[in-house]
Amino acid sequence: MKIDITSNKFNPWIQLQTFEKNIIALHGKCGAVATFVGTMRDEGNTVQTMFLEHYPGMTEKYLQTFSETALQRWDILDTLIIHRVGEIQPGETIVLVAAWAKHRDSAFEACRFLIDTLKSRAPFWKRETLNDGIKWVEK
Amino acid sequence: MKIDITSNKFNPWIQLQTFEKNIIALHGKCGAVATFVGTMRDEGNTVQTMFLEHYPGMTEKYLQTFSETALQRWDILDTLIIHRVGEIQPGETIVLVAAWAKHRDSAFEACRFLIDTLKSRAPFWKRETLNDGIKWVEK
Amino acid sequence: MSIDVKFFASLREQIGKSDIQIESTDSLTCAKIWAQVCNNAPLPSHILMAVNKEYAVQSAPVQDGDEVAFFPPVTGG
Amino acid sequence: MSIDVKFFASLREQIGKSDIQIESTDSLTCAKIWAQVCNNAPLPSHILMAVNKEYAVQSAPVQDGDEVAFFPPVTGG
Repeated sequence: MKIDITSNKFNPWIQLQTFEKNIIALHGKCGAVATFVGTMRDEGNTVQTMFLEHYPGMTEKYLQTFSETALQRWDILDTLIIHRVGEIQPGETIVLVAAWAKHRDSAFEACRFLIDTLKSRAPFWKRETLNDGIKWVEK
Repeated sequence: MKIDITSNKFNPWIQLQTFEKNIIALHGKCGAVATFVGTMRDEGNTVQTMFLEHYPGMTEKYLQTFSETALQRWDILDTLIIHRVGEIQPGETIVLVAAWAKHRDSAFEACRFLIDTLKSRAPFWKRETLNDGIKWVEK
Repeated sequence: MSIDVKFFASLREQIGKSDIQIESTDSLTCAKIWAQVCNNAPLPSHILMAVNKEYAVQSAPVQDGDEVAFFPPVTGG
Repeated sequence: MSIDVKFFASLREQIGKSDIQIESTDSLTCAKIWAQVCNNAPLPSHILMAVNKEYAVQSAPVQDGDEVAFFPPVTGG
């Protein structure tokens, strides 16, 4: 189980490769991996950059809780969540979520649960820098 | 849209990285990617290796049809399916399925549809080499 | 007419052949082809069929030059 | 007692502060803290609260030394 909130740009596929290489416990045990990657779209010229704020301490705590809940609720082997904070450019990865399991149902359901609860409950806020000013993204 | 049936060992995360780098149409357009990776588990010493047979021509045709159906049914931008055939060792990747979309619902649903229809309809057959002989996997 | 008949996976091993060419003057269906190739043995209900690489039912008509395949339930992914 | 009050995102910008220390001799709840900090302005229904980094409701009691946060709906992922 890994949770990372980072202000550094990251490539989700390299992160997944590294994670799998390092987690010996997954080797041979895992039959199914479901992943979700969220990316900042390029809305032409309207949105120039985005800023992601979070609540240090609370965000980590909730991502941890979501991961523990997933590990209790589904027959999964491991989870990974990486989320960007700070300034971010169009095309860059915002979030990576992954669940390793023996079978595909648990992998899909746990992965979906993680991204859905992250989006509805984890304290992150997006602020867009538009051509004509700054605007907080509203739900 | 890419479909690949290959007898070569592949790393799913490297394939995803390469695919995304090459498909310029996805850059900035994609907000959500859902992927599924199926791996051969290591069942201790019971299963030594696996052999994957397919129906050349028919398998490709059906994977193509599933991908086209997904692209029609959901608001997705692109799909990728890679499936191993031939001799395969425990821990190796059997299948990779991915769907790129603007939003996460379509990405998840299309990805799930692709792996579910692949598993139920695509003509592939698994044969296991066990300690005490050879056995075709049965549904 | 001439039909190319194929078998896959465990069925291929049971039949002992992957490919058989059959000739016939009758009108044919998948079921009739199975009967002709397997000496009138009943067609097991779990066996799947394809005509020209499209899934087909037992009663599907088969034309001269068609490729007909029989195989067990699929187990990919 | 002494409470550490935090604001995030658009709310932080509206309030103009990210962190306020308040002192009180009364028993406190999230709602009372909001009223005290925001000069009795009503607490907007969409605003979320946390006590010691756990989501809380308006009526949640607050103890000496607690950290209370107010923030708009979350938009991560």
